[in-house]
Amino acid sequence: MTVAFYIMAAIAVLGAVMAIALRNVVHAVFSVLLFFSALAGLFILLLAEFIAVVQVLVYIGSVGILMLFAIMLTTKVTGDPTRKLLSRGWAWGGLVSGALLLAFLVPLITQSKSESNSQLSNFNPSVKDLGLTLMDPYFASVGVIALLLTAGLIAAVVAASSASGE
Amino acid sequence: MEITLNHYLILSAVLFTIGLIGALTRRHIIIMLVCLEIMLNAANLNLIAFWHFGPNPILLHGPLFTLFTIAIAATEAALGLALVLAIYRHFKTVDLEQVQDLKE
Amino acid sequence: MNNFIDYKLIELGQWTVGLFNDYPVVQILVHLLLATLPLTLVFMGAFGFSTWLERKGLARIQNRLGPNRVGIFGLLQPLADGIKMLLKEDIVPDRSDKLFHFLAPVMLMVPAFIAVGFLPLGDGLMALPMDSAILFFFAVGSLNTIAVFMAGWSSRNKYSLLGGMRAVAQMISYEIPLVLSAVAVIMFSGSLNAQEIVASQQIQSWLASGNLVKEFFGQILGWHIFKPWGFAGFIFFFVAALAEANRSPFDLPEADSEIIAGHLTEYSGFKYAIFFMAEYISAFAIAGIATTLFLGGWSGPVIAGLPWFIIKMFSLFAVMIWIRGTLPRLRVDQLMGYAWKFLLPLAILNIFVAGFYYFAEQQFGSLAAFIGGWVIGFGILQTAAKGLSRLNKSPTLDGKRVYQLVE
Amino acid sequence: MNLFNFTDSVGWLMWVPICPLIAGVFLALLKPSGRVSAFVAIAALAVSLILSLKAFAMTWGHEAQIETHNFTWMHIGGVDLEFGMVLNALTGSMLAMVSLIGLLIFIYSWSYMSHDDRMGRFFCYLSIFMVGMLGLVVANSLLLFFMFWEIVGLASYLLIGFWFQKPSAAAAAKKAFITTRIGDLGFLIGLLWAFKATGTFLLFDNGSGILETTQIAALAASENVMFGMNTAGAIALFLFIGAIGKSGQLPLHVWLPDAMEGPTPVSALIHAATMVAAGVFLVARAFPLFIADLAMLEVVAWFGAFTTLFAALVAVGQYDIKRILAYSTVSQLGLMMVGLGAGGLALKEGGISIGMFHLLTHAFFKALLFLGAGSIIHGCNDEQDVRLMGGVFSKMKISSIAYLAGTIALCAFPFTSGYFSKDQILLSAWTASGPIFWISAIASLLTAFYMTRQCCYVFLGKYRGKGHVHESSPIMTVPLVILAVFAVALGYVSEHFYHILDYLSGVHVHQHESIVVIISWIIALGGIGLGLLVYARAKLGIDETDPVKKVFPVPYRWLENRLYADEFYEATAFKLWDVLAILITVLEAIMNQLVDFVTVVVRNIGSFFLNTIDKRVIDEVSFDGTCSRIYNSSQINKLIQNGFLQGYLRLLTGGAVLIGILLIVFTR
Repeated sequence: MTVAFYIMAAIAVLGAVMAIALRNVVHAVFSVLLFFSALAGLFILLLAEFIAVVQVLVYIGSVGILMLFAIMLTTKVTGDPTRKLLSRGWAWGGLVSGALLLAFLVPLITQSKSESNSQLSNFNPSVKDLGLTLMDPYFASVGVIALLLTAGLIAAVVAASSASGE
Repeated sequence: MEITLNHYLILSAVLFTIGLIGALTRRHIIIMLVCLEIMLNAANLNLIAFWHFGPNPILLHGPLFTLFTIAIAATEAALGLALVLAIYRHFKTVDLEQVQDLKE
Repeated sequence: MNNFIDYKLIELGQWTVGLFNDYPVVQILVHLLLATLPLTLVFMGAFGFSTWLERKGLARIQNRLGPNRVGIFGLLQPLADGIKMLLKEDIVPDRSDKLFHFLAPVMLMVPAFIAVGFLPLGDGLMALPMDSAILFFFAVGSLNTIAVFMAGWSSRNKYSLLGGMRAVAQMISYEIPLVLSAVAVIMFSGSLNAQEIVASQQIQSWLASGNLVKEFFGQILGWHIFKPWGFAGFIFFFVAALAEANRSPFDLPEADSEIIAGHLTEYSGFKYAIFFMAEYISAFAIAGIATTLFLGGWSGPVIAGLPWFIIKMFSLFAVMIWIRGTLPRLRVDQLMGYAWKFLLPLAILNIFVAGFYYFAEQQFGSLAAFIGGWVIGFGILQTAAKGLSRLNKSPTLDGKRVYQLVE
Repeated sequence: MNLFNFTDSVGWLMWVPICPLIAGVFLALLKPSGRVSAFVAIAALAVSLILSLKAFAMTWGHEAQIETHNFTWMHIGGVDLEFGMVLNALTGSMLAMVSLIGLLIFIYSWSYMSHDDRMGRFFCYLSIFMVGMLGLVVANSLLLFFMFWEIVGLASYLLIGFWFQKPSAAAAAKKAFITTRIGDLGFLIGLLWAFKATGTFLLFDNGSGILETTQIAALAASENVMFGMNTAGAIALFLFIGAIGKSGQLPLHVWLPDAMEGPTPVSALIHAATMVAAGVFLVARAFPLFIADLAMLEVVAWFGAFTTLFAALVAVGQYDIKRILAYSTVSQLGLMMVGLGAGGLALKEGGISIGMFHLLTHAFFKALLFLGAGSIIHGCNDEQDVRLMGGVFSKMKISSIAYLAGTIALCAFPFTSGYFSKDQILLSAWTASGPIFWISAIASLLTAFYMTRQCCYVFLGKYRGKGHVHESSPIMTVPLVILAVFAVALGYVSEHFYHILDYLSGVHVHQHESIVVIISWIIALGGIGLGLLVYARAKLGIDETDPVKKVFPVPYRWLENRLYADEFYEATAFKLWDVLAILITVLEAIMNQLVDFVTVVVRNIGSFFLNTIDKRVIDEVSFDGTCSRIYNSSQINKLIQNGFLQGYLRLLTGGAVLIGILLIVFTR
């Protein structure tokens, strides 16, 4: 478990770093796919099997492809590096991000309450349990999400269609 | 060494920050969306980790909220990329610096 | 029970693993090998056989003889082809993205083999016995898209890119009806576990009755394909599966006559062979999952589970060959319209029909539900299909056609 | 949910609304031709009618029995939202009445709407209306009741505005929707309050429903929650506000006469027989809540009494045949409320019988009158003004006789159905309160009078309109005849042979007071006689002055103008808006003045400094320095507000960092 965690974590960090560091946009999207799959691995380590599957289905199978499509429809298809990688004033961005990381890490490291004993050992969540929970107490939320997805779908179609008169 | 909640939290913080750096410094608009997805995923990892190590995993709060987040993130991605297409059609560029009509 | 072959195989596996009780690390390795190696070998053999079968079958459909030189009936032709492919020069275009060009075939093959691992080959025979195997199967299946895109994009060839994009669009579109028609089965069985889905297609009370005739039919009549929604779902699933596997008549991404084999244009030699193998194994996998979901999986009378599964899977594959020999290729707009405007609404409707069938079975008993379902449920689906095809009929073109150049 | 068990559960009651729902969805989605859609809608409603009759038969003889079938719709958080169906005498009788009249009117509209090219849509709307109406009758949950209530409101809106190309119809539809909405708000508050107080939406639930004794006792225990009423009374008050809106009681009655812009079958079905009765039905359904606080019953009775008198007065001054009937409907609805309120005061639970009996008989004869009016309007070439009719009797025998049958029933001519039900109301009002009795009696007298007036206008004399009068097709007259039989005979049959009063409320109702019977005879015969006296020989027509107007010109003009109810709203509610608008304008002007004033002051101070303080000091030392400082700071501001997306994001992150640091520091 320990080894698996470190491997997955390394892949995830690598994927994320490559995603923001690579000049070629298509390469960046592929490395973010790597990041997504590493995260799916982490979910499996955390015994959230179903979430891992959904992660693969939604992020790698759909969102990633969607991004590739967007690149194909906008920039040069080769995904060649743009003229400049970073926007102006990038140092400020890096600085505040670093500060935020510090703000995260300081309390995490100093006041560590390490709870390693998972309560999950005697309970293996099956997809059926998840589905039942989703349909019973969270029924209203599912409805709202369904509505949101429909609205998002329509909005995306409207935004992307060329009906704006140009 | 045993893997504890803290490991996951630190990992998630690092991943979130990487995404944030990307979102704050890169000039390509699609990369910015990619970075948003990275940040959302880091947050998901947090949710699942808290669920896994939390006191009452049988309630399945973590996976459920992650499911909702993923659904919303998928909507966001679809909508965001549609907007990218609209922006590209309008400005003929995907460079964030040149998309500054809000200034006027 | 007649599934003794399956049980013997499992026993053999357990015995082999048991030999290494003293070396836990080795034991794990052996376990993994036992789970994967036979599967890999068997399916690679099946790939070879099926290329022969396809060429032979197509030849017969087209009034030719087909391969008949190498070996008896040309049975060794796949071997000869394999050796030829191995020895060919591996050409990589100069401007191509080298890394991705190399990774693409691998990326295609890995998910194909993983997907095969989720197939319930026999009673208890499953390489990756996951609780939500069906879901994993579809998740892994969606990875194919990435590989095809990689291949198309990295070649730096406009035909490749076009083919790749076509493939991606097609696969994404057809994944939705594919999964939705499977949802009906999953809902009816109440499980994502492949073994349980197969078990739900056996009439358990008949199996336990001790009556030989009942036992015989109890293993057949429960198949979902005999139910109205199962039949409709099977058709939707199979059509979508053809598109997912890029098989004719949905082989636009590889259309030789239009875009010179699409994303495969710049591949040669062994990489090309790997592409082919991955595609055939994907086709097997999807035929296998169709078998599991609709054709009762390994359940069948007299002979054991494993042979039944293989027979059914190969029959479905033979149907694919038959379709390839008969039907012409679709146009791109027809392809997309068919997925979104025809298959998708029908698959959603089918879920409702399955739900009503389920409750009807509980209310009125299975026989009444069966008859009523075929009359009412199938009637509804039939009417909806008629109505949809009427709605989708493109307006007849009067007057001169206007051609428009692509921007 | 047990929909398919037709024997020992009442879950199948849900099929009564589901049948028209299927028809409605079918019509909405497939848009078949007008003929087919009429057939589908009628067939679906016929199935509902059969089921309703079954329900009616099941309750007959088991008055006191209440059967329910409840199920959980969904859990939200820890709350169960429960739905259910209830079957008791109230449900059974109402179902039978609604689906029977509905079916007759559907058949009638088949012919009436046959020339309209949107006939399919019309039947779709009608089906949706039937879904709501039948649904609210079977509903055993206030929430479900409310949902169907809203469906009914929506269908009413759609149907009133069916000929939306007429501006008046579109306006009437809007008016109806908005006015009833005011009442619906009251209903919503009432049902939420009931839910908060009892924790359930169910009306009957094996002793723990809102309307059952334990809950009622608990609700009635709290004293003086609002206006001196207990909780039950307060909830009842809000529910009654809903009923006021739907049933066109006095303050909110204005929409009902305007609703006559819809097609006539709609007026007959919705705005005479069924939907407007939904408010009365709500009061009857929730009667235990009303009984729990006697003050509430008095409120109901008084509202009803005022409405009935008001509307009866207005009806005397109208010329539009449908408008007269509409005001008559308002008046009769008021009378039902009187029946419920006074009946409750006099007889406790028996009050349901009094109000509901009149509801049932009224539904038949008012539907008959509207359909007859529709037939007459059809025959007179779509003319609605009674002054332009006349002499219709000889040309349209069947329609006229049916119409007259409805008229005598409405006038409470002895031994017609209206007589029996109205008699009961007067009897209970006599017991309950003197003033209410006399108001109702006068209203009844006026009813007989204006109906006679209308009949004289329409049937006597010579035809005064354009074109020829012709009889309508049999598809239209057959429902008329059936309804006429019901209108005349229903009261006598049900009262004398079947004791419908005992059936409706499940308690034995018996009241007798000779003097009241005599008074009601006098009222009916007197009203008709008075009407004949005034109108039978008078010259009538568009150019002639109404005989009553000749005598009382000024009050009659008030009546012609509907006692200025609309104008009253225009003068109060609308004026309020005007006043607010003026107020805002004034405030804005004051504000502008203030701003100007401040500007002037500042400018003066500035020039004072400019002129008197040493110019050079400011100019050369401070001013240039300040300028450059301002310029520099504006540069910084510009950096922030630059339209650069990531710039904003960075600031956002900076803020997050700040919050994080503060958290770290202060949680130490």
